[in-house]
Amino acid sequence: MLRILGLVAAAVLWAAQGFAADPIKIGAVVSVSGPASFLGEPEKNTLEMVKEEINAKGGLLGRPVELVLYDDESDVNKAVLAAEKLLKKDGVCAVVGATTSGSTLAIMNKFPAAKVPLVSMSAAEKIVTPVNPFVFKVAPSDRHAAGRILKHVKAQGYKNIAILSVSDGFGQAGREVLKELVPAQGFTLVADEVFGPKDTDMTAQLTKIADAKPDAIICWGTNPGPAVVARNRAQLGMKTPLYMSHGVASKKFIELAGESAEGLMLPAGHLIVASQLPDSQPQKALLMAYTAGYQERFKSPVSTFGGHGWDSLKLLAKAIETAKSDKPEDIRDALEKVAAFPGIGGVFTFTPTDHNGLDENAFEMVVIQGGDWKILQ
Amino acid sequence: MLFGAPQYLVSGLTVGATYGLTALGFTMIYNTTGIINFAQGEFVMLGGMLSVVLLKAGLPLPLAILAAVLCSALAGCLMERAVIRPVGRAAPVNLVIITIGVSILVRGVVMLIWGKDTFALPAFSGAKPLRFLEASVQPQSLWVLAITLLVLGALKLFFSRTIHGKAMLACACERKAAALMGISVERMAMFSFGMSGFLGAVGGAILTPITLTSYDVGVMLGLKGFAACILGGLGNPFGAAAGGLILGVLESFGAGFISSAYKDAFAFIVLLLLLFVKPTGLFGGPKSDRV
Amino acid sequence: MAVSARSLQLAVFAGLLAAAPLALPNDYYINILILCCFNALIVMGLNLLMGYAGQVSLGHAAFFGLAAYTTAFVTATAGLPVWAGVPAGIAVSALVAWLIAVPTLKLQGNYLAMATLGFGIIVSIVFNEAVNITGGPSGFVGIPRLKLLGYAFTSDTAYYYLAAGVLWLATLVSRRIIDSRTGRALRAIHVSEQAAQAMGVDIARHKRFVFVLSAVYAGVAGTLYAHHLTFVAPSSFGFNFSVQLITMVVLGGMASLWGAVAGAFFLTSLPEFLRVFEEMDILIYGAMLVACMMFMPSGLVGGLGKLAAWLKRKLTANPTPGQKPGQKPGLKADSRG
Amino acid sequence: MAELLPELLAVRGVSVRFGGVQALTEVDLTARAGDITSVIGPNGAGKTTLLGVINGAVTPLGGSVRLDGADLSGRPIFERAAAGVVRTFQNLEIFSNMTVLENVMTGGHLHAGYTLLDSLLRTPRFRREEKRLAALCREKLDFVGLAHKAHLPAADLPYGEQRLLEIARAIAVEPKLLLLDEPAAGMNNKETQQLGAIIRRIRGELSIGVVLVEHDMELVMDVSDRITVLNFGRILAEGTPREIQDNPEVVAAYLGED
Repeated sequence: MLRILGLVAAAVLWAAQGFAADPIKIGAVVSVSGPASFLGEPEKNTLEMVKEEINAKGGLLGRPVELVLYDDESDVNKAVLAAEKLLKKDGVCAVVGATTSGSTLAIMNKFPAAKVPLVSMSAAEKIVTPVNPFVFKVAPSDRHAAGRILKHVKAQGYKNIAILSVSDGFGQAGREVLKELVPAQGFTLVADEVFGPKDTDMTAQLTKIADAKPDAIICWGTNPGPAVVARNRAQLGMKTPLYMSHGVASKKFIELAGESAEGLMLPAGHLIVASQLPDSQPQKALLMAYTAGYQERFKSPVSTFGGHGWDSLKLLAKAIETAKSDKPEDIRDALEKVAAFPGIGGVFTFTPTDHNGLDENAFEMVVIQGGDWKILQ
Repeated sequence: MLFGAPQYLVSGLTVGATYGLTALGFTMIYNTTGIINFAQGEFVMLGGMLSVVLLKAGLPLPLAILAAVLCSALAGCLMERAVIRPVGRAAPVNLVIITIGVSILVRGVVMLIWGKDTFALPAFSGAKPLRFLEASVQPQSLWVLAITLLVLGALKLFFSRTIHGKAMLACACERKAAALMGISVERMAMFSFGMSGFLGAVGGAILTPITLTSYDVGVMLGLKGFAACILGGLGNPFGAAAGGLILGVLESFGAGFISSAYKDAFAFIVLLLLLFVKPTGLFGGPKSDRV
Repeated sequence: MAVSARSLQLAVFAGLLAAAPLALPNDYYINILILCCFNALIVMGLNLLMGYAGQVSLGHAAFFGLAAYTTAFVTATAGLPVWAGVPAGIAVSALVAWLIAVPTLKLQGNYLAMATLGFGIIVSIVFNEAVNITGGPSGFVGIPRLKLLGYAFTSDTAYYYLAAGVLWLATLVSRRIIDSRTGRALRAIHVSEQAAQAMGVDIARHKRFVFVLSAVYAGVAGTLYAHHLTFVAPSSFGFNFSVQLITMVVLGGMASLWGAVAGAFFLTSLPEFLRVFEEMDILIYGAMLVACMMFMPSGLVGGLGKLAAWLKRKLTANPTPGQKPGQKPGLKADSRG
Repeated sequence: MAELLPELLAVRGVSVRFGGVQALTEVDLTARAGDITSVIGPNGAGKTTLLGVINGAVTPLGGSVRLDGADLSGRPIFERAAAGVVRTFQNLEIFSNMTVLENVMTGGHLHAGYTLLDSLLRTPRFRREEKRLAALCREKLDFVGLAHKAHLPAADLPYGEQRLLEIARAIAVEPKLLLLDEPAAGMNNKETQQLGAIIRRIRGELSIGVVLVEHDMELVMDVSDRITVLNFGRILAEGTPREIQDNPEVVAAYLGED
């Protein structure tokens, strides 16, 4: 017994010595607290889980990974300070973040100057169009989600569309894309309403929408607003089909909306319907493993957002391994060459002109039935 | 043109009842102590969050709500004893900062213990909406309006019939004189904090089935509650409740007829214009406040 | 004698500002110093309004934001040079303040608080919703960095010295206003509007003046902020920030220039020190607010002054028998806020 | 009374209502330059309201207020101060956030002959004017006997001295007419006597007309040239102290009250 303990101790010591040499420092700016914490918390959890997983397997290039994570408290100023700190004080070789589009937009211009790659976990298209050579993002674009919804809408033969979006960065981005795509694809936009992130009653907006007699409503927001929208729609007895955005693709939404969630449709990443995927799907094994690992460790359901954390850190790890270097510029070059990399959010293929690497196939249209997701064919 | 007006009215009254109940809590404390309690919204949050937590812990709904409300009332008393009483007659602005600090603290504790998620509470009597004129009404809305009216009526009785109520009114009028007459101003202050904890929590508990709750709902409610108080005229409980309902209806009509993006702005513009014309609110006396 | 003491204070302040970057372990902290300067600038204006003239404003973040968005629009959208954007930003902020001052400042106490609060909220809603101009909730990108008289403030250190210089100048201006008939009139208004008027002070004009002046301070900070961050978003100019500003004024010490500076620097850098507590930081922040107000009702500067006086008494004389050991000096302090 | 001095203040037919209460009804009041004119009456008779009407704090329903023949009706308080009407307050309104000297210098607000720009640039004019003003204000403090306390915080003065400070501050405005609202309230006998002397010197040395509202009958009878008696918002009597003391209606009103 003692001997085994001794062996373990020696092994740990050896590992520690080996690791103590020279860690690879990766920074992260995450909204662990504040209004965006529902995104940031699973991201942070996942980042730490992935880091430990990598280190348990011997690290990268034989060196341990050190994650320097700062909370931006969902505040743009704090995000800028955190990015400054990572670049100037901690001297990291790459940065994951930020959680929100606003924070990412605020910090991303610092990265070309510092020649350090940034992998964002937020959705806005402005992050990667036009392409900023040092900025990548793993969250799928709103355009892809919206495209997926409109494809379904078109298949049903609907003509008149109403949109209802939350007045924050997420809702604004979706609203802009929808206002562009809806007319462009031959639909008529009959109503364009907005609600506040903290609003608790949307019957006024829905009543106004009902007056415009749309064939379908698209609601773009993150919890809890859309849950209130779903409840209010049921309360008003509206039968108009309601599409949600990928922003509510979590069990929490079904819990909050209760019975009124039944029949709602939304584009969702593969994660939440992993068990329903065919085994041939390239992501399936990965998704199942991540779900099991996360739920066991954090005792809470997985979310797409946590998946962004997985994707960004794993992509960086992959780039470091292929580059065989932790020089920031080498990592950047290697990132741009990543192809057909199965992640949580989709299968990534970066190119010099595409720093998001995903398309509409990152999403499945799902419907809520019996309190669970069902893939729509 | 007026399509939806009944619905807007119903929605506005429901949301307005939220603001009104928060505003009542403000009034309660303001009247006895002259303090604007910026932690008032946190009492509402506590009412909702504690009900959710206790329900999950296995208590039946009515019991969970009762316990949550009592806990919040206790929290109010505790707040008065711990941070308000020791500073005595400090400048009003200092007291405001203290209450802001308390609200940050309470929010932080709730966040650390129960997380940042949003939670729902089942409706008291089903969710099947009722039709009324052209509007659809959730049964819970009726609960909210009925309980708000009940609370208002009870307050009126309390102030006019009970010795405690009369003593509180005396403190409101003239603290020194009240003290001379043997009323313990300190006890009354603690009592008023307890009462407003109670009122806020009642609001939080009955509204959560409609509005959902999370650790940070108190900020917005506190803000709107304060606005409702001012709209009605600070210090007048009836004004506070009416101010809340008016504010809710303004927002709802603003969203319906003007622009949902600017509905809050619309409500605040009306409030500002009103203040410019009537600087002490709708039902406020000519006497300006003590600050 | 008072005059020379004040000049000395200003000189020491200049020295401290100049030396501050040298004491920093690395470049990152200079950004915090810059933010401290911006906040101190706004807080100093707000302190003139609140601490000296006694008029509360719960919407000062709006003036900060108006200036920031204006210069952003003028430079990034309209493509005009920065030297046009900065004055335009300050002017818009001042103009809006001038327009709302008259009806608003007739209100008293909590009603005034509500009116300014409402104003702040309306402005922040406009920032959020006027997407075509402001970029909406996700922010305004691509604001150029500051370039004045051919000198581009590219390094953070250069920007810090600019911000610190402006702060010092604002302190000087404030000092000179306070120590003049205008300053006396403002302080008189704080205590008794009746008596001030009876002395021939046109209180409406003075209130408007100080309100506009505080908006100018916030405006200067706003334009500098926009060109430093090169990005602005509505969330930086909301109700929360207004409340933080008030907290800085009160925590630093009402009616004290150094209080404004101390409050702003302390509260702006505090979260940096609280990071070690991780998730608990918010609790400690809240608890510190409460504790400061309970034990230092006249703010940091007043509290430190009392502490110094108390220490001096302790050191110069033996403890008097009446003095209870361990009695906190601040506890007895009353605030004349 | 040998000859009548020129009329300084002429209040004619002033009425005031507060809500449902008629505070003043058709009140006339005349104060002559170089006179001390007192207004007395039981509590609630409307004395302070009358002062308010004169200095502009209270808007009357009707009637007029003239100073040196110029109509002041409808003009705001600060303009009346500039025109020469200044008052003190029954409930002390000392600027507690300033030193004693600064309080008086605030009284000299209108006489500081420099602009905001001067103060920002600290021009020679600013320095000269501030120096002159400070010297002037010290004189005023000296006048009421507070010169030695110039640099103390005003809030630290004892009650009686705060009353004197209010007077010093008011005369620093260099008014034509000074309205004193119960200046002796809370003073002991000795202080009241000193106050009486100061009030006389205000008339004598500074040539400022005084309207005095006061409950201390000894002081009133001692210093006043003319007295007006108010009761329930109406004028009950007007005359010299002797005439008033002998007026049976006045005696009845006072006896009735106490």
